Amino acid sequence: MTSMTMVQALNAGLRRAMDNDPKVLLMGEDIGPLGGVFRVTDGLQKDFGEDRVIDAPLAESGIVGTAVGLAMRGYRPVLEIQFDGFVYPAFDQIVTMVAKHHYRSGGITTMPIVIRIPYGGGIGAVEHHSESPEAYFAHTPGLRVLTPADAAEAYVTIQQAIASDDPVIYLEPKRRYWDRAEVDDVSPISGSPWTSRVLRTGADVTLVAYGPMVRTCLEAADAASEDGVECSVIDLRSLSPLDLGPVVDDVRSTGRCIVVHEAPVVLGVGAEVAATVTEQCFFRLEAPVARVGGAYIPYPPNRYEQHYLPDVDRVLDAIDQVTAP
Amino acid sequence: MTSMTMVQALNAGLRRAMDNDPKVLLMGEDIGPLGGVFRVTDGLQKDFGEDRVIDAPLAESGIVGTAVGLAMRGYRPVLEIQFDGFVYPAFDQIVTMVAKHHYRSGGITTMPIVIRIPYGGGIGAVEHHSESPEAYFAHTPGLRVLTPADAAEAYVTIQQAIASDDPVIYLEPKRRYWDRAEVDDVSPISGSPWTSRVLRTGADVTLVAYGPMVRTCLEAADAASEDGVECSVIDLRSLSPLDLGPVVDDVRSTGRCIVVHEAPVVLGVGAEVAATVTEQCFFRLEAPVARVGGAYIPYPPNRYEQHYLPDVDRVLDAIDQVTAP
Amino acid sequence: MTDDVIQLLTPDGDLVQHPDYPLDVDADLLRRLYRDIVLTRRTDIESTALQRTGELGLWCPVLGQEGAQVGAGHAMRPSDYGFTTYREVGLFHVRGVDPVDLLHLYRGVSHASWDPQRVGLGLFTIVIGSHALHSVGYAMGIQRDGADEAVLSCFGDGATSTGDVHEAMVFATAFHAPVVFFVQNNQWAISVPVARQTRASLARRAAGYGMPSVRIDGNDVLASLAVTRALLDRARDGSGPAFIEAVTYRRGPHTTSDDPTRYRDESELQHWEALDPLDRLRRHMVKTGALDEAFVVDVDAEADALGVRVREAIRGMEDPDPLGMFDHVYAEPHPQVTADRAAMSAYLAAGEAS
Amino acid sequence: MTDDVIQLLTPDGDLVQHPDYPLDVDADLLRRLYRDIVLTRRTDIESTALQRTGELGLWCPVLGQEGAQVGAGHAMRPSDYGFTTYREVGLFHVRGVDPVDLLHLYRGVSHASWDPQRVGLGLFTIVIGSHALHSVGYAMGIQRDGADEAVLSCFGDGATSTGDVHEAMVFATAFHAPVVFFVQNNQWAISVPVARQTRASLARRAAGYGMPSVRIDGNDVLASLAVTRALLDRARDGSGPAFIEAVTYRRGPHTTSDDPTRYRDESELQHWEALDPLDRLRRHMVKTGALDEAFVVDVDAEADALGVRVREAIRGMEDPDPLGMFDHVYAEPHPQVTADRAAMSAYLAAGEAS
Ligand SMILES: Cc1ncc(C[n+]2csc(CCOP(=O)(O)OP(=O)(O)O)c2C)c(N)n1
Ligand SMILES: Cc1ncc(C[n+]2csc(CCOP(=O)(O)OP(=O)(O)O)c2C)c(N)n1
Ligand SMILES: [Mg+2]
Ligand SMILES: [Mg+2]
Repeated sequence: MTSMTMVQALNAGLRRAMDNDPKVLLMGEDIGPLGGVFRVTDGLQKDFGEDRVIDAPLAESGIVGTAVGLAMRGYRPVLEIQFDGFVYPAFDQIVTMVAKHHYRSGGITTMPIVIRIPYGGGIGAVEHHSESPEAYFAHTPGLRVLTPADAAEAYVTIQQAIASDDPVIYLEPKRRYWDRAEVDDVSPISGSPWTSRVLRTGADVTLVAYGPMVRTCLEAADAASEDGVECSVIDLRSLSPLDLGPVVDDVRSTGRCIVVHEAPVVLGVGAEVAATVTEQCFFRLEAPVARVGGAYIPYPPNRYEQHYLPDVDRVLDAIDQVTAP
Repeated sequence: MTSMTMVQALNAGLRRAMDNDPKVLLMGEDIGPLGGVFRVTDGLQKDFGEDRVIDAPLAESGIVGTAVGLAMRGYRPVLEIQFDGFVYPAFDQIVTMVAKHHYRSGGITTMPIVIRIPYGGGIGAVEHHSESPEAYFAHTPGLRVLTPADAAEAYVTIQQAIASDDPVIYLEPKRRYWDRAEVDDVSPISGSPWTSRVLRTGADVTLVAYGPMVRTCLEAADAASEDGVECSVIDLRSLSPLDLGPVVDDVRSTGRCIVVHEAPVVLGVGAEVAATVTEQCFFRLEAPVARVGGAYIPYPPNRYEQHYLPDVDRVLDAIDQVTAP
Repeated sequence: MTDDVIQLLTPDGDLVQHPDYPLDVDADLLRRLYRDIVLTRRTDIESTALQRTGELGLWCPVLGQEGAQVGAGHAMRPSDYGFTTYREVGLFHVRGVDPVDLLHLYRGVSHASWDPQRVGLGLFTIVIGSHALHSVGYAMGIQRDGADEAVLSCFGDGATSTGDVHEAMVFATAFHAPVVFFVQNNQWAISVPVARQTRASLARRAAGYGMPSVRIDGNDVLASLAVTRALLDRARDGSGPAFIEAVTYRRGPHTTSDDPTRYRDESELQHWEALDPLDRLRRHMVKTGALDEAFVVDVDAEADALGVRVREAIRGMEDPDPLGMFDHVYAEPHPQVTADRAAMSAYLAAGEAS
Repeated sequence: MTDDVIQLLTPDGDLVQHPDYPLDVDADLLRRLYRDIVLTRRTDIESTALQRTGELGLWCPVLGQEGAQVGAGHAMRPSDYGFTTYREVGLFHVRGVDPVDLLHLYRGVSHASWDPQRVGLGLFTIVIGSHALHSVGYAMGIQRDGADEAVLSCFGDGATSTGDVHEAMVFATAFHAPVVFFVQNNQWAISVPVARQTRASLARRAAGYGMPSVRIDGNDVLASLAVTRALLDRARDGSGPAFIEAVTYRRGPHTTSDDPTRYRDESELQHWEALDPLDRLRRHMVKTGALDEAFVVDVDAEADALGVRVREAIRGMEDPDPLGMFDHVYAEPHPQVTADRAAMSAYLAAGEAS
């Protein structure tokens, strides 16, 4: 066990993946000598060389498009998009090529590409540096979508994403980059990342979150507990596939469910969770599934973000509502 | 009243908008002498000239990005994306510029841009020519999303979209392009396009659809009626804003709701409809809101599409399920 | 640079060697080129006919561009790799793609047209320009493998306007990747003339990236062969990417759905028909005695047989099992796909039952 | 073309007129340029200081590039329009942007920095390259209005790799739009050297689109003024787009969050410091007697006053009303925004109540 920040855990996970498989290479803007703007690739170019840690020209479509060609040649590219708001120039390559090429080829050509994207708000950044684009990707068949909630998760799931023969959009909750956790960096990697994790069980309400909001929900559960309301907290972890089995099981006992994310509520992942949980728990629900998330506005200037972003109080408010008699 | 196909209605609507406002101009690939691959702009370049009906270079980001500049200069660009699958190279300009610029500018600069996209399947086309990308746009604050269900709707709403000071993604159900309807092309344009339309009321089940699936649902309602099940049919028409008031009112009386679209069910517009309708009709629902739509796969080769696409039988099957005792 | 095109074979069929691109030309080579052009043309004609009779949903005619394509195909080594658009029928043929496989896509039974590993050609994507980046990435892989291979990346004049083609040139030059860009400037992007895509010759784009470029007569199979081979050799030798503009003309409609009379003056056709790649090759072979009667009869018979085989294979083709559409969405099991497949299977079963 | 740069003012401060770009230089002009560079530099220094003390979230230093920017700003007519990145502080200043307005964005209270109509500058977008297309579209609007105006489109060396900048050049040349592309090649895109973006000089890109280009000494305010003015005049006259590469250097960090010591050898700095645009202008003014003591004192006093004003305005700045974030998402009412605003308003009220 080693205490690491999420940044350090990702760095260690990438290093281990590169040690284990010479076909793994990294490409992105400023990931070489600079080590990435968040230092996730710090030191990797020095150790693995410029052919495996590639500083790309300033062109996201180029980064993803050349990765498709590298994958066709048998490589396993791990790409860094510098910030969430800069993935859109690559959106065409992602949805029309990365997501569809294995299907198009009738299973002949795999696309083992990982696209790392620091996402979400809360760090006081300028425009385009705080967005949550996960719903676009989870609505796109052919892609897998993973998002770690803490450093220990990041260390393991980045390696599992790289090991997958399917393309993975790997969303890193940048506001949690500096949170520390105990990371097991010795044991062999095991388990499946495509399942949700029950982090806490409580009899009254089921809280569902992923990425940055997992910590928020755990804190809210603690606070609620002091007021005598016991919450389960489930980390979805994988947004495609969505593993709602554990959520459904839990809601069948609590009868109340709240899903929390930063992205706009309208057509956000919470809409799918609410629709599916309702389908499967219809006669057990005591209240409609509540959704806590972003308003239907672009990410606002950062002096507004404390109000825009869901926080413990907003989750507690939702708990009050679903538990109101 | 004139009998027109949807293609003719769109052509007439564009012509009228250009007659009424010299700032309206059209840009797209092959919209000049060819009149567009579907002939929607047939004859318009001949009558309005090359400065107002612009054949663009082969670059979608360029088409949308230059439209942003034209809008800043006071023009009202109406863009044609040749097929749904080719909008993605312009996705960055659409979500980061078109959708956000009015907000970014604090209300100083409007973006009265209409992006016309023939969408959906059912015409036996090759890959990338049959997709339904509406959820990506409806999940993006700053955009409005309209989709006409028939020729009469198309004639009116294309003009209302052009008149809007907000950007509008205008999705044209290509499989309905050749359907005829009586079009009132003399009366002044009135009413709001941002509302859903109740096309038929029935006591038993509420069918919710938009674009190409409206006709399918009307046909299903006729068939169900013969079996003694009476369905309401509501055309959402606008996907942003979503006007679910009429749906909620109707479901409060039917207690049963089915939402139908071609796009994948997972995180499709149906997820939002199901989540919101459930929130607002929780104690009135006799069964969970049912969703009929695309499987979680890329649009398949066209010899599969009759099975991939929702049709009358699939809707009737869903009606059986929600009405099962 | 000048905009003059390099030509080895004049329209009258005379061979004029070029100092920079010498080519050993013997009767055997000429016959192979002749045969490949004739068979490509037959595939084109049969496919259009099959579309007209409703057996195919669509077809993209290649008439007029076979010289550029067959020449480039012969310039590639078997170990080289190619990326193309839908229109490189001549290249498909030279690389050994069975026309029947190719037509699966236009029949609508598959998105794919061949096994990329076997023929050394990436599956074409219909999204214009995006495969140029795949070409460069593949070439970057060749570099990292230290392999003695190069990539040929084909696209059209319209594609040169896309951001992806630009980014492909940026990456290719930045990384000195072994890729040769091969643009067929057939004068049209559906109804849009090349003048709407650029004011300068497309060949001039290359210098801006620090990459050599050559403009060739795209209706001259020998020029295409000689220049493409030289630049592929150069790329394999580690001298970096290069760019070829093959000046030619799309004599047919853009696709079987297109109506060129709406946007172009058919008198252009006569000019280009006079420059037909097969006629000029035939003239040269006649002059040099490389075209004996028996050979011509053989090739025509082979073309007829090809036509019969393609017609029969396509006409008889059954629709696929509906559940096949759920295959290969992912390489590893995905619960949502599994669930949707099961639901469809049950639905179909219920339908048959009732 | 050659890669030589056009220079009117030598590093020693000697004026050497260029035959193609003659410039009337008098003391008044020199003083205005001097003043604008000094004030730009002060805005830069103050902003960095405000970021260090936590008053701003971020700042993008401009040190070293003020000559190119102030020269270009003076080349524009008030009726012309400009599109820039975050780094064109010198251009913002010349166009009359109040630094306090500019800093609203870095303070995090607004996404906007000024009223585009008033200053004739589009709001910059942080997404690299995308505004190049807005520039061309705006210029296409000027064409359609038949107005005697032109657009200056500024971006960096890194931006030239983006598909959008390419498509902007394609559209600009295809439509012969009155736009001048002004690239500041400051040698770096964050940590990536310009060599990773191109093997040829960026100025060579233009010829591939059929557009003239000029390479200038980007630390020479007079060369920037003379060349930019000539090409904007040409664009206004209907002679089409043009391209300028201003060769300069970003002497500061990419932003206040950046650490250049990780990727570049600070010895580069000395070379570029010796070419400083202000020093060179000062030397020339001293030699020509255009720089009297009183003027220098005036300008410094003005700079000091600017600094005080900016500090006070930013330090005192209140956070905005939370409900303000719902304003202007749409130009016309949108029920979802209205509902979300109402919910937030009720939530905040309840919070205050409890
Ligand atoms: C991104 C994209 N936009 C639009 C289209 C529609 N389209 C198909 S072919 C074509 C023209 C291509 O012209 P060119 O690149 O010259 O190739 P050619 O067809 O002439 O061989 C267009 C616009 C597309 N397939 N992809
Ligand atoms: C599309 C996009 N990708 C990445 C970034 C992150 N980023 C911000 S500035 C920058 C470098 C820009 O370099 P250049 O164009 O040379 O301008 P400079 O900063 O040197 O003035 C990068 C990569 C961005 N803002 N937009
Ligand atoms: Mg063409
Ligand atoms: Mg730079």
